[in-house]
Parts: sequence; structure tokens; C-alpha cells
Amino acid sequence: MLTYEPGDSFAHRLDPRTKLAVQISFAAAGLAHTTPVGLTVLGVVAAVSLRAADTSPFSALYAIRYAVPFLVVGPVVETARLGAPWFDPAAAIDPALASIRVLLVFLVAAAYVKTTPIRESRAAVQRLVPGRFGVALGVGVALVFRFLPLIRHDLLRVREAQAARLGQTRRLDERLSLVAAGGLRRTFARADSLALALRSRCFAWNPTLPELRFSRRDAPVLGLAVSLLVSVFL
Amino acid sequence: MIRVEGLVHRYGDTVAVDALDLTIDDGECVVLAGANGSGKTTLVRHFNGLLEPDAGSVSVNGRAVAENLVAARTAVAMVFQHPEDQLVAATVGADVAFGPENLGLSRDDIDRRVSESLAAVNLDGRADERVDTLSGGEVERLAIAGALAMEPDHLVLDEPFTGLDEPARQSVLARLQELRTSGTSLVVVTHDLRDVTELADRVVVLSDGRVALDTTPENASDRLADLGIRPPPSC
Amino acid sequence: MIRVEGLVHRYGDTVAVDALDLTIDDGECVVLAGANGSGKTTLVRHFNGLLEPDAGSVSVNGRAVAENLVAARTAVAMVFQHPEDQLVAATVGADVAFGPENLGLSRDDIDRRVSESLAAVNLDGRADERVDTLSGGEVERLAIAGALAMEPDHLVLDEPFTGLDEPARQSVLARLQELRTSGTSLVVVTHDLRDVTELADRVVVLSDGRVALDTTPENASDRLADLGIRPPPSC
Amino acid sequence: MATEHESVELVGDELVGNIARAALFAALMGAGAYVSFPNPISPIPVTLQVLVVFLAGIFLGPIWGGVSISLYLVAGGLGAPVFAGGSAGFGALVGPTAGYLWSYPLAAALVGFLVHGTELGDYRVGTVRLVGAMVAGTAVIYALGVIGFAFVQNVGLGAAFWTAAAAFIPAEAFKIAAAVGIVRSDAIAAN
Ligand SMILES: Nc1ncnc2c1ncn2[C@@H]1O[C@H](COP(=O)(O)OP(=O)(O)OP(=O)(O)O)[C@@H](O)[C@H]1O
Ligand SMILES: Nc1ncnc2c1ncn2[C@@H]1O[C@H](COP(=O)(O)OP(=O)(O)OP(=O)(O)O)[C@@H](O)[C@H]1O
Ligand SMILES: O=C(O)CCCC[C@@H]1SC[C@@H]2NC(=O)N[C@@H]21
Ligand SMILES: [Mg+2]
Ligand SMILES: [Mg+2]
Repeated sequence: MLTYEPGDSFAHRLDPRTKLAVQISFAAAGLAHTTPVGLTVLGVVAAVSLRAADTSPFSALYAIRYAVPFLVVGPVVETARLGAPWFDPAAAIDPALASIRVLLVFLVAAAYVKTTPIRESRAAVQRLVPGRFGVALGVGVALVFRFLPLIRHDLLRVREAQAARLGQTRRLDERLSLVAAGGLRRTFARADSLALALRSRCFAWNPTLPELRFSRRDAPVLGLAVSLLVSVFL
Repeated sequence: MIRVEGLVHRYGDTVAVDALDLTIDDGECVVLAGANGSGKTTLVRHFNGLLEPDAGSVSVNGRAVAENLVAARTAVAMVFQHPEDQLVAATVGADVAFGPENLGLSRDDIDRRVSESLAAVNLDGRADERVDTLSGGEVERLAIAGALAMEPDHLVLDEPFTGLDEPARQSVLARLQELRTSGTSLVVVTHDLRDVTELADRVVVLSDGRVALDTTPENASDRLADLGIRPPPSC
Repeated sequence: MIRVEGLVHRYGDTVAVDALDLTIDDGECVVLAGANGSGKTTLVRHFNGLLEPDAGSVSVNGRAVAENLVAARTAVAMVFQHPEDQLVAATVGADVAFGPENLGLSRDDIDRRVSESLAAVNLDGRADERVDTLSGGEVERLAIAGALAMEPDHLVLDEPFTGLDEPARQSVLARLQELRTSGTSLVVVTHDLRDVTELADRVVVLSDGRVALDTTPENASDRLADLGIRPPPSC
Repeated sequence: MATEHESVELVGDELVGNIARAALFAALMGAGAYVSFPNPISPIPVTLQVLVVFLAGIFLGPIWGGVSISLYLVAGGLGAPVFAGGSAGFGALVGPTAGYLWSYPLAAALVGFLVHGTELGDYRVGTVRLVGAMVAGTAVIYALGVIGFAFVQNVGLGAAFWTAAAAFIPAEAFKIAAAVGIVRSDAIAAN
């Protein structure tokens, strides 16, 4: 699975806001230039991103392997014809370019995920989104990261609990609703305990925000983000 | 009889159960102890096929669990370590009825089992209460009732006494004593032997996924502290 | 000092705390015991204003809790049952920092508090570890560290020992002993006195929302069984 | 010593409760995405995300249901493994399934609105209203999902409809039935 891995590559030491800017402008540039030339240039940028993140292209591709069927399916559905000649290969070109663009965007996003700890992502949110909303959003993001494994585990347990008492004999929709109901109950129970803990720990609107600082390293990368964005309008 | 032979269970790189052999006879009461992480929960989840072995095999009443899941789950009932994970219905009575309904019993049989099981854990007359209004100790007792209603040959309880107050503990303990007398075999998982010495025929202590000790309660005491378990008061 | 006067708390028709008076002095270690449902959890949640009284009042260090919530919550830190639900960050250090950040302290102060609190529970040097790789005892200690980082005068722990094995329990207990020596007052909620007699200066037993007993651990034993509590081994 | 924290502005109790619920529902959504089965005729997997979208609307109401699912998107974009099959990152938000993802908060809010109106009330409404709300939510999800798929993959809307909507209708019927089952069984105490 794609997750953060501690390290000290160039990308690890970038400010998370810089990395977010690159991803967004990269995706925009991809949309604007879904052409062989455009995608070649973006392919180079993607390769450089992975290099900066100390990630081999193969491990990055492996991490996003679930996306592979999508890359194939667009071209296939477009070439298929309901009558003779059944196939129209020329129609595959545009969807194939789109698929390559998607792949490149995923690779650049993978570089972000691999090199950015949650703490920094949260800090970025709290800096970029102003005011109370940003404070709450940052804490909310941290909480999702924290509780995701617990809730996943809860769902597994609920399924096991049913299985242990021979629940498989029931209809699928009934089983599904029992699992979901169990998951919901646990979710609410955890939310109640969490709310108490947040209150006990003085959850406030004006906390000290985590530190983030742009360094000289960020300058060329921000420059890259800006040029990608400008290219959209060319 | 539950028979475990050469059982191995891995989570990624962690070997939670490591080539373990164990036989639990009919009517026996075995206390399964061991420090946190020693593999107790993982082991017992193999008894009714909630987990699949990476190697080795488990059989219940002479039939391989993997091939006879329904038989294994009818014969072995389980109370989970966190009983709140175990409740499947919104009200007390409906939750206890869940298992018997799956056995395809008649409504009368189901009702009888529900009321008997609730009485056994001192929850009689509370069938219509909502499960989310119960206290921690009551949830534990309800989970036990749900397992009892399966009328199993073997009852496995994973740390059933945590969070119970003394009257509740006494009442659960008394019910377990009765079951044992009536021939049900019991496996009680714990890391605190103080709770269960009165009950045990045999103490099995796990350490790093292996059986480190398998003896009578009287002979267990000396080595327990090394194995991360609190010994019963020796007086 | 925590002072409770004539406190009443109702949930619908249930009177969970019933005209209760109690004073906890600075530096004292009080064990608060009582059967399931006797009102322990409800009572302690008034100490830092998590619940509002239906009648009566609670003050901390001479100031009414209701009017000085931040003061009460920095003076009284609380660790609840199921500590895993109280951790708000995915890594150890970020979790402990959460409270001090909310107090608006400088980054240096926050860092100092984080490292001191982690050291106090023997988790020093582990700030970057992921919370979901910790064992049960470590999660409990981390929750305590999060509370300590508020630099409280009083630390309240609601059933801190459930589910912990003996080494984990010993390590939590040892941390609490140290805190007590350093002058923090402790309120430990339990229904099993076996766990905490070594620690207590005073045992307060609740029954039906009232104080049924308030005495030293030595004098407590005789009446405990009636009150639904398991006495410590008397030998 | 307590006086030094006079400037702390505590988040109000009710809001803390709502934030906690929103965050945990977002996590539940992530857990629902992880339960994912391949669909024989589409590269898009069958997941429980849509069911959680329904539940968020039904149990949290239009506002907090929508907030919760939006939080889910933000967390996923920042790297939480909460998208189908445990995938993560900004790529998914502009990838082939982006249309679905962006539709989820709208659908949760719509379901919440059709069940509760603007104020969160009792979720136990009549079956027709409940099913109608979820069908409307599904329509929003499919519409945006199909448009997103067609746009990102650069295929025609017709082809996109078959791969991105028609292939899932039976699965969605099960999820609606399951949600009705939960509401009917009274499994969760009303707020
Ligand atoms: N789902 C899981 N994924 C990965 N590792 C696991 C999982 N469940 C258990 N483990 C690991 O397997 C080992 C055995 O765990 P198990 O739960 O069987 O121990 P236990 O003896 O029941 O402990 P406890 O007293 O804490 O309940 C531990 O090292 C634990 O960390
Ligand atoms: N949220 C609630 N709604 C309704 N009743 C409640 C609620 N919380 C507690 N009660 C009831 O109030 C009484 C006191 O509960 P409390 O949780 O304070 O007890 P306790 O002493 O902490 O018990 P335990 O040992 O089980 O934790 C019990 O009768 C309980 O059923
Ligand atoms: O997380 C993602 O990448 C989005 C997956 C989208 C799955 C869609 S939602 C509607 C339809 N119903 C399903 O069960 N799966 C698809
Ligand atoms: Mg266990
Ligand atoms: Mg309590």
C-alpha cells in the first residue's frame, strides 16, 4: 500500500505546500496538454519527481497497480464497434493519451504520499486554509489518519462476530446491514470517547500551529509549479 | 475434543503462533494464560475457523475445522476479547437469539434458549433493553449469554472478567462452574490467574506463540512471574 | 484541591450521583471504587467540567469549574477507559503535543513538555513511532503522557489497568508511584482494589451515587464485599 | 498558574462532538472503500463507499454528513489510504474515479436533506422517503461518476455509462436495502 516512508531525500525536505502546488499544477498541465509532446515533457517531470523522492519507477508503479485496469479500459471501450469492422484502432489514440496522463499524475501524487508525514500535511492545511475552519480541518485530517486502522479493524471484528454464530446462513443484504450497523455503533462509541478526550485536552481555536518553513530548496520547485501552471494558458 | 497440531499463524512478519500442539479434552476446563501478545487470541480464533492456519491443522470432535466450518462453529462458541465487538443486534433479546436462529431451531426452542441464557448471566427480564444503554460489565455478560445460547460442546472465553465488578464476576464464575459440571469444556483466556484458579483443571501458558507450561494450577505458580502473568495469591 | 459539594447528576430518571460531597487534597492519592454503575465515571467527569451538575457544585483549586473551564482542564487531566480512543494523532510525539498546542504555548515549551511527559512514562525516544504499532500497555502510558503534558495538579485515571498484563500493569503502576512522589495528586477509579492498594492513601467507595465508605486501605477490607468490590488479598 | 492560559478559546462542546463524529465517519468511509470487490465488467471496483455516503446523510444530516465526506476527500488527497482498495493521494481526486469522489459529499448532503430537511431530526422516516433519498443520492453519484470517467479517460458518454454506472446498479440495490435494514432494525439510538 502507498504510505509515507521516513527518509531524507530531496522531496522529504521540501515544504509540503510546495509539493501540493506541484501536484495541482502538474494535473492542470496534463489536462491542457494531452498530446504526445506535452506528455513527454510531463513524463520527464514525473521521472524527476520520483528521483527526488528516492523512489524507483517500478516500486511507484507497483504502489499504484490498482489503477492499471483503467489505463487499458478506456482505449478498449473506444475501439470496440458494434458492427464490422468491430475494431477501430484509430479511436484508441485519444483515450490512450488520457490514460498515460492519468498514470503520470498518479506517479507524482505517489511521490508526495511517500515523502510527506501526516504532521506536515496537517500543518499545510492549517496554514493554507484560514481561520477556525483551517484549525478544525487540520485536526480532522489528523483524526482520519489516526482512526482509519481502528475502524477497519472494527468492521473485520463485526464480520467475525457474525461468522462465529453462523451468520452466513442469512441473506446478503441482511448480513451487510448487520455489519454496517455494528460498524456504525462502534463508530459512534469511539466518537463519543474521542469527543471527551478532545474536550479534556482543551481543544481550542487558537492553538500553536505546527512549524513549517520554506527554504532555499523550495524555490526552484515552486518555480517549476508556476511554469506548469503558466503553460496551461499557452 | 479440540486438537491442534503444528499450528502456525503469521501476521506479515510476526509469527503469532509457532508450531503449536495442544489437545483439549471433552469436559476439561483449561485456563490459557500468557503475556500480552503471546498469541492467546490468535490461537483460540483457530478453534472455530475465524482464522486459517499458515501451517498445521485444527480439528474439533475429530473433524477438520477448515472443511466443516458450520460443525466447528456449532461445537465451539466464543466470547471475544472486546465483547462490544460481538453484539450484532440492537436489543438484548435479539442479540442472544441471533445464533439459535441461524441454527434453524423452532421459535419455541429459540425463546427457551434465550431466556435460559439471559438468566444464567443475571440479565433475565431485560430482553427488550437496547444494547447501547448497557454498562461495560453488562455488555460482557450479554456476550456470554449469546455464546451460551449456542449450547456448544466447547465454550471459549477471551478475557471474560475485565471490567466486571465482583458480583458480576462471581455470577459468571458460578455459571461457568455449572457448565463445567454439566460436561461443557471451557477454555478461559486470561493474563491474570487470580480470577480463575477456582475453575481450572489445567493451566496452559503461552509465550511467543508456543506452549511454555502445561500443568495443574497448583504446580503453575513458581514460573508464572517469568512468563508475564500475575500469580494467584499464594495464601 | 478538588471540592465537590452536594453534587447531583441525573441521566433521565437514573440518579447517577446523588448529593455527593468529597474533597481531594493536593498530593493525595485516592482510589475511587464501587460496583458497576455506582457512579464513579459520572463523578470524575465533573472534576474538569465534562459534565454539568444538575445540582451542587465542583471547584478546583478554589475556583468553580463551570466558570473556569480552561483552568479546570489544565489543573485536572483525565485518562479514560479505552485509551486508544483518546489518541488524536497517528504518531506518539504529535499526540502528546496536542494538549500543549491548544494552550498556545511556544514551540520550545511544547517540545520540552512532550519530551518530559514521554520520559515520565518510559516512552522517551519514541516520539516518531506510529501509535497503532504500540502494545496495550504502551497505549495506556501514552494516554497518561498526553494528560501529563498539561502539567496538571491532579491526574484522574478511569480504570487504567483493564486488559493490561502484569509487566504492563507494573510499569504503569511504577509511573503512577513516581508521579505521586513528585506531588501530583491521583484519583484512580477501579472496581478491583487488588490492583491499587500499593498506591492508595485513601479509599473512597461509591454505592448508588453516594459515598458509602471513605477510609484508609487498611481499614477498608471488611465492608468491601458488601459494596460489590473485590478486596485485596488479606495476607 | 492557571491564569496564564486566559487567552485559550475552547471549541464549544457541541461542535467538538460533531467534529469527532465527522472525522470518524470519514474513517468509516475509508474502511468502506477498503472492502472492495472486482466488478467483472468494469475496472471500477464495487465498494461500500456508497453505503457509507447514505449512512452519513441519514445519521449525521445534510450539513455534518457533507462535511464528514468532504473531510474524507481532503484526508485521502493528503495521503490517507481511504480510496477504493486502500489507495491514496491527490491522483485519485483527478483520476478516472474522480467524478464519484467529488459527488460523494454532494450525495451525502442530498440524502441528509431529503431525510431530515435542513435540521438534523429523527432518521426513522418512512421507507418511501428513505429509499427515494438514496435513489436520488445514487443518481447524483452516477451522473458525476460517468461524466468524470468520460472526461478523464477521454471516452464517449455512452461507453462511460456502461462501464461506470450500469455495471453497478444491482450492487447499489443491495446497499439501499442494507441501509433500510439498519434504519428499520433501530440498530442505532436516535441521536
Ligand atoms: N491483526 C493483526 N495484525 C498484525 N499483527 C497482529 C494482529 N493481531 C495480533 N497481532 C500480533 O500477533 C501477536 C499475538 O497477538 P494475540 O492477539 O494473539 O496476543 P494475545 O496473547 O491475545 O495478547 P493480549 O493479552 O494483548 O490479548 C502479537 O505480537 C500481536 O502484535
Ligand atoms: N450516558 C448515559 N445515559 C444513561 N444512563 C447512563 C449513562 N451513563 C451512565 N448511566 C447510568 O448511570 C449510572 C452510573 O454510571 P457510571 O458510568 O457513572 O458508573 P460506573 O461506576 O463508572 O460503572 P462501571 O464500573 O460499569 O464503569 C449507571 O446506572 C448507568 O447505567
Ligand atoms: O475511491 C475511489 O477511487 C472511487 C471508487 C468508486 C466506486 C464507484 S461508486 C459508484 C459505484 N458503486 C460501487 O460499488 N462502485 C462504484
Ligand atoms: Mg488477546
Ligand atoms: Mg465507569
